[in-house]
Amino acid sequence: ACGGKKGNTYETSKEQETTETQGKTEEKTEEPATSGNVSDADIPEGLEGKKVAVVRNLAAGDHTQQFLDGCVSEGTAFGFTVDTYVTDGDDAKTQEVVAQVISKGYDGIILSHGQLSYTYDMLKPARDAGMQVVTFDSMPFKDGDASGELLQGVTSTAQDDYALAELSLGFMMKEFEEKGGQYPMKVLKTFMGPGIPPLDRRNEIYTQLEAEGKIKTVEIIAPSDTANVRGDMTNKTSAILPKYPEGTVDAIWGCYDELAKGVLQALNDAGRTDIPMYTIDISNDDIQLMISNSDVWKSTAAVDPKLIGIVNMRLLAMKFAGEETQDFFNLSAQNVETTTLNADINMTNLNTVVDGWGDASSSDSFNLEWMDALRSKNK
Amino acid sequence: MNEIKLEMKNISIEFPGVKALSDVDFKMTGGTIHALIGANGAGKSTLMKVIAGANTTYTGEIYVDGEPVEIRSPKSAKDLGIEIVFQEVDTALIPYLSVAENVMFNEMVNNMKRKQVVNWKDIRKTAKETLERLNVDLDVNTIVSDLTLAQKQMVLIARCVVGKCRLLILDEPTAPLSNSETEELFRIVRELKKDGVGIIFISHRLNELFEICETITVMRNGKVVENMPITPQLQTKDIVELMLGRKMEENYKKKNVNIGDVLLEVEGLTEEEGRVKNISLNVKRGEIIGIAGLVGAGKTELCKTLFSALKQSSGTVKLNGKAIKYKSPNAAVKHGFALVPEERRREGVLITDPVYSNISIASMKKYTGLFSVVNSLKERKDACQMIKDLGIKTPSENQEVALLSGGNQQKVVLGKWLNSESEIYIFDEPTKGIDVGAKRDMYELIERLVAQGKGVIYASCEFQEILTLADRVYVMYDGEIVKELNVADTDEKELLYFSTGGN
Amino acid sequence: MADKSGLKKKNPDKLKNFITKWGTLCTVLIVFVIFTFANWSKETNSSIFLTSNNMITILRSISITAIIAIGLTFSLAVNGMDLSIGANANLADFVVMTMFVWYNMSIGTSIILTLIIGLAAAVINCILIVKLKIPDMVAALSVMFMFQGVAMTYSNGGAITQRMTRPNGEVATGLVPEAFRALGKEPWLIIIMLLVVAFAHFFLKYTKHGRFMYAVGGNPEAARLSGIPVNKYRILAYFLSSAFAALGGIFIAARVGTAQVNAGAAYLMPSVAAAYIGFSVAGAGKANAIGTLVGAALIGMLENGLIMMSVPYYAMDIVKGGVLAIALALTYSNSKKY
Amino acid sequence: MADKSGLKKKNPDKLKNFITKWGTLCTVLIVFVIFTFANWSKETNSSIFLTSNNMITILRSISITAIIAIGLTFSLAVNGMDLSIGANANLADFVVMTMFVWYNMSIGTSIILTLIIGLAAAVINCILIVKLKIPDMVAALSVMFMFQGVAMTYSNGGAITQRMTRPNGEVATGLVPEAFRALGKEPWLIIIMLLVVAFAHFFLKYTKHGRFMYAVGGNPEAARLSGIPVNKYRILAYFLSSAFAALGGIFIAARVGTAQVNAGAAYLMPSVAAAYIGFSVAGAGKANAIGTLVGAALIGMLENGLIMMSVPYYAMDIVKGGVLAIALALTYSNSKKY
Ligand SMILES: Nc1ncnc2c1ncn2[C@@H]1O[C@H](COP(=O)(O)OP(=O)(O)OP(=O)(O)O)[C@@H](O)[C@H]1O
Ligand SMILES: Nc1ncnc2c1ncn2[C@@H]1O[C@H](COP(=O)(O)OP(=O)(O)OP(=O)(O)O)[C@@H](O)[C@H]1O
Ligand SMILES: [Mg+2]
Ligand SMILES: [Mg+2]
Repeated sequence: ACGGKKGNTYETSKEQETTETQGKTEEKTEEPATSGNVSDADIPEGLEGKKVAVVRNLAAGDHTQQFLDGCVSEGTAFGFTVDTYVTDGDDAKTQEVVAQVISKGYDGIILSHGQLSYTYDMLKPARDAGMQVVTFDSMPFKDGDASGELLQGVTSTAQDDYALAELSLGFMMKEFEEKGGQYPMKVLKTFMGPGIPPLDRRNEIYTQLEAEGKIKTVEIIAPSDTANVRGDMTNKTSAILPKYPEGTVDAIWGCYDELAKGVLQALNDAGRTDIPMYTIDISNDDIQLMISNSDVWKSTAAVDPKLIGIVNMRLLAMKFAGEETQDFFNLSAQNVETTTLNADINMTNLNTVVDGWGDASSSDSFNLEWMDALRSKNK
Repeated sequence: MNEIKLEMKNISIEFPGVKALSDVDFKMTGGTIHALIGANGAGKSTLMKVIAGANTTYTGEIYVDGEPVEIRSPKSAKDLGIEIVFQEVDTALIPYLSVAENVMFNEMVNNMKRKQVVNWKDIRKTAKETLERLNVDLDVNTIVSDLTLAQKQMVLIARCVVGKCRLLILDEPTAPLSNSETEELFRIVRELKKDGVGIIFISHRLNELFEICETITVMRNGKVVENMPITPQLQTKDIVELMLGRKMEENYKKKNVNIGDVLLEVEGLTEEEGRVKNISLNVKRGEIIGIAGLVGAGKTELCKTLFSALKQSSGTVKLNGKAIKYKSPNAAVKHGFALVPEERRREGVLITDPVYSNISIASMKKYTGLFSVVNSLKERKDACQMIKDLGIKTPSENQEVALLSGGNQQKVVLGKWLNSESEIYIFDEPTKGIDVGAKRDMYELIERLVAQGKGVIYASCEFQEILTLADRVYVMYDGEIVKELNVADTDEKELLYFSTGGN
Repeated sequence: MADKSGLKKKNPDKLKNFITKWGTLCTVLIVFVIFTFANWSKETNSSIFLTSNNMITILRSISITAIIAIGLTFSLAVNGMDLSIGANANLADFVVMTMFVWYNMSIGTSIILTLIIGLAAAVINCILIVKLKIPDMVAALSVMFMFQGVAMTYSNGGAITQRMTRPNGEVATGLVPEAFRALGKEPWLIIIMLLVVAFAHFFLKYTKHGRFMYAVGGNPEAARLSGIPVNKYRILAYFLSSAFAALGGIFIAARVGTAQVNAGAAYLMPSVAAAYIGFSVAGAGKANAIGTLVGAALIGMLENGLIMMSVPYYAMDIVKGGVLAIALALTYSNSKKY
Repeated sequence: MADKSGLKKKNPDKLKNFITKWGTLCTVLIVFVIFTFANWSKETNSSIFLTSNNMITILRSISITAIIAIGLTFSLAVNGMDLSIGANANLADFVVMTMFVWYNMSIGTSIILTLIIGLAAAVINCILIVKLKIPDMVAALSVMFMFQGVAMTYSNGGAITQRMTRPNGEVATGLVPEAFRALGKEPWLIIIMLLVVAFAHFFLKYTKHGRFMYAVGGNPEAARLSGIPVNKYRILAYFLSSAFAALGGIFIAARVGTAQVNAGAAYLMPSVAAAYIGFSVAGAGKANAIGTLVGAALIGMLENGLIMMSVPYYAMDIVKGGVLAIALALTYSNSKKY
């Protein structure tokens, strides 16, 4: 990913491990891929009738819904029973629901967006009870100390947020340079936090570029109404735009798509097309908007959110099967440029225009041979 | 319009714990004024609610003009030309709407037919005309919640005479009115009668009945005990006997009480907005002070200012010779003041609470111990005693006050303060709506208070009452005390003279 | 009568009364002037706040809140409180989007069908409140839960967007018509909001139905005894409330072009604030349409102007709350009600 | 008295009365039994719902809501409505976390300081409601905005976590003490909730202060003229409301271990629901502590049981809303109030 972060122990340690482990997997998964056709007999023992609980702690949104879809579709394809629980960002509720899921006796748990402060304590009873656990964007470090002990046997997945930020900001600067722009770029920044780890990671890249003098932030727009991020962003941007007549802003950076869409609405309302926008994360809605606003929304860097769900479920299946899994896994990111899109594109066929997009069949995403067999068996 | 012929047979109503009406027969015709009397809780209002369609659970038959009818909704009563002024004004007014709209309310509800849009100009005009007809001077744009009780009552009466009705029921309309307004009301009533409207008139002021009524029905304990024409031979004491079921001494004789030192001395008291000005008075221990005046003279305001329920802006108040300052009713109560307010429903009772807690609420100190815990046993015992003393008609001390009859609610308010250990009792029209028997009981209780050396301030627009009970009287006019008189040396005429501004 | 003079007392503090009556509107004006000058641009020597464009921006930003708040105004007029409006708007948002995206329906049909479905909330509200006599607040709360659930279940928990993959794996083919999206922009959105306010104002102030609603709200017992079909008017109020909430939801869809999970819920609190601030406008003392509009405008203007002044987003709520408090204090602190 | 006989009449519809009084509790019981059997596990031949572990989970899950709702109960008792509790809890959550994380304070100091700051909400509420006479609803709404803003400003718009980078670039060194985190777990959390309920019940039911609060809520004018210091009791109610909201916020922090933006706001609606459902318990007809607990328990149990039954999350709200409606209908539909 990227270097030169300022001594944040949590991030550095995590990142080191990630790169390490990622290498390991690639080696490992290569093997079965070469061994030809697999019959039912190769399906590992103990995968039948597994019950999986997916607990998502994030206020509703397109992105996390696709994650959930991925979990459910892959899980049912494997013949698992998948129950989904949503706790809407209420961290106390997350803990209760997980406690309940544990006492209900699931075989596996997939958790998304638990806070560092309680994830270890919350998941420990699950591990103690022999349940398998995979997490997305939640780290089970003991005492919430990112340099501390990790809950054994849990795989933590994440989007590669540094890569996401680098891709989107990189493309932003590339287009700026091509237009013959002079640094520093004047950027309208959207942000939310600090305190939301993935966004904080993205922000690190941004602040680094700021420090390098490449970027000058003219204004930060952030939502204060967490229940209505999009509408709130629209109103706020609408109020700010009059201050920046054409030519005073070089770009808008959307640190995630929900924020950017609010901004886009405001640009549309004001009839402004002079500021290009570069964002992170993607959804069907985004694709539609990118196409219809191709003069504004230039690109978005993303990981296929459904793939995240699929990968989480696959990792869980591997744990059921007793196969070795890594502690960390970062899903790799791509930059989707608006120019490559057309009206018929949606999340399902995005791979036809973006190379390597959401490739659920690749070995990078842990698609082991026996999984194919398992899926066809459960059809 | 043809005159109404109303006949009710075997009307019965039962509430949990109370048989409010049992087999009541009632009859009247248009063009007459019919009195309906009875002790508190006798069932008068309940019977009237049946005619007005406000009570839908009655059993029995009703005939109008000889035809059997079912009056199961206010609408069907209105369709028959029956209008009612309810006893509790607050149950019939919409507080945040204007006088004009409240006056024209029934008209709007029942006579707009297919018209959808309200013509505000007409509404205001008609309301104004109606009020003028009643000789009430009121800005029709005033919000009703800003009115005094008397004004509210007049608004309700105006509401009933806006349209044409065949039977008008007036449930204690004169309780909050003073003589001059009562006169005005009677004038209207007589006019209506001339037009062939039938009027049922309920009042606890028996002399009023003699003044305008032709026939009378007496109720007792949910039954009709007598139905007769009012003849010159009929005497008040006969009616009282029928009402109460027992004889009552005709003239109340005030007992002699030793009058002691000056208890309360007020000098130049003025209310913040000048509603009462420059009030000077004194009350001695064992003395009953009357405050006389017409409606609007400022009696209520004086009482409230003394109680600090209205802000005092200047003047001094001395209690037992010591000047005191108190800025809220709470502080006043601590100094030993008690106020029985005029508007019982709005100011007096906690309407949805049981009788016992209403009686104890002002004297909580008596019932609390460690950690302010309430001694509920003692509280109920005292309440039961008070219920007995005042003859409050209620199935139990746990009954919700809202379910008591008007007069019994008033007794609860009295009970609340009699139960407290105050020094100075301020009564603002305390006998309003309570029957002659209960009035007598109350007089006795008040005398018991003064016998204990307390001071009593008694505001009333019924001069007779003041003359019966008080030792001294202050006459008010336009927010000021214009005259101090000794009751022994004065009479009703003199009181009236001073209270209309005479000098 | 002797006391005639007393009735026509001149008021010594006219100013006080004026403030009580017009305090809220004064605050709106003052805030307006402050923003105009605080956002003065030296370059153009004009205010960037006071431009026709920015005024339109403000109007647009308050439109949906105002429409939904008008619905609430009706339920407040009968002294009710319809907390289900947010969930109702949300459901309408979802329904109207699926009409286009899943079922390829025309604009007219979609809107009408959505409004009808929105009225289902009213039916449930009415059954609970009027028939089963559950207090408004809680009844609407349970309806709120139900409708949140219905919207989520209907959409399978996700958002509704063009070309979305439906639960059965198909890609939805329907598109949101441009004409429908236009409804979510000026001038339509603003015109419709103004029409809605005008309708509500006329209805509440000048028709007998409006007056009866106030009567029901002010004293239901008195209204009943005067022959007003109290329950009928409460039902009407909840129907209007639901209808406007659904209309608001439709405009959320038109404005955003997709249906996001819980998008409608966000409008509940601002609507409540707008309608309640409205109580104080012109000394009405009760829910009223113009007041609600002023309330929505005050909030909208504050948000717009504060952002323009670069007040940090996290500090904005403080100022917003503070100005609201001042506006309300002006109105109420002089009123006689204890 | 002549009508004494009436006192001892047998009631023809005892059942109806019974249901009116105990409808809510009956629903709680029925729901309990249903969940017990619906979640029967054949393997162990016992219910996975009815285990001591799960009972603790339910109690724990309702604890914070119940504590905050008890605060609301006090404001409802004086016929007020403190909508600022969510924002207040939120602020307390932030403050107590920063005490640990930024300032390394001890548990005792932190909690006491936080409670004191929480009472600031009460002071503002009281000034607005009691002094400036702004109606409760809107006053609390503006306080809500203010406190949201204050919390956000205080934290610079972000969350408070251990080892966070502070705005000045330093990494916060303070840790959240284990003992504090323990407060957010059983048995402490549950014990404290029960203590809070017991205190509120005792206070409202058995002390004169509680009696006075209800009197103020029932008829403030009559209460005032009975010598009750009405404003003092309204102030007291808002102070208690704020204190319990702040306490709730402290427990959010103890439970979660970080302070997330707007974490407290999520507790507003459930608390309102719990307190309002509580009105109906045992036919009280007014806000009461036991009722509030029952309300919170009903909601908590529903959420728990439905999860146990694997009802999809998006359909859960429907069932929740439906059951609430039924519980309330049982209580109210037979009541005589029109
Ligand atoms: N809704 C009710 N529920 C229970 N009891 C009631 C109800 N309404 C009236 N009562 C009782 O019925 C009896 C008759 O009441 P009513 O109001 O008719 O008396 P009244 O003759 O008008 O007395 P007053 O002179 O005091 O107005 C009283 O004992 C009263 O407590
Ligand atoms: N809320 C108010 N606002 C303005 N003036 C008022 C208000 N209440 C009363 N007044 C005025 O104060 C004066 C006295 O009022 P009120 O009728 O209560 O006197 P009262 O002597 O107590 O009469 P009552 O016989 O009704 O007890 C009247 O002139 C009245 O108009
Ligand atoms: Mg009566
Ligand atoms: Mg008076």
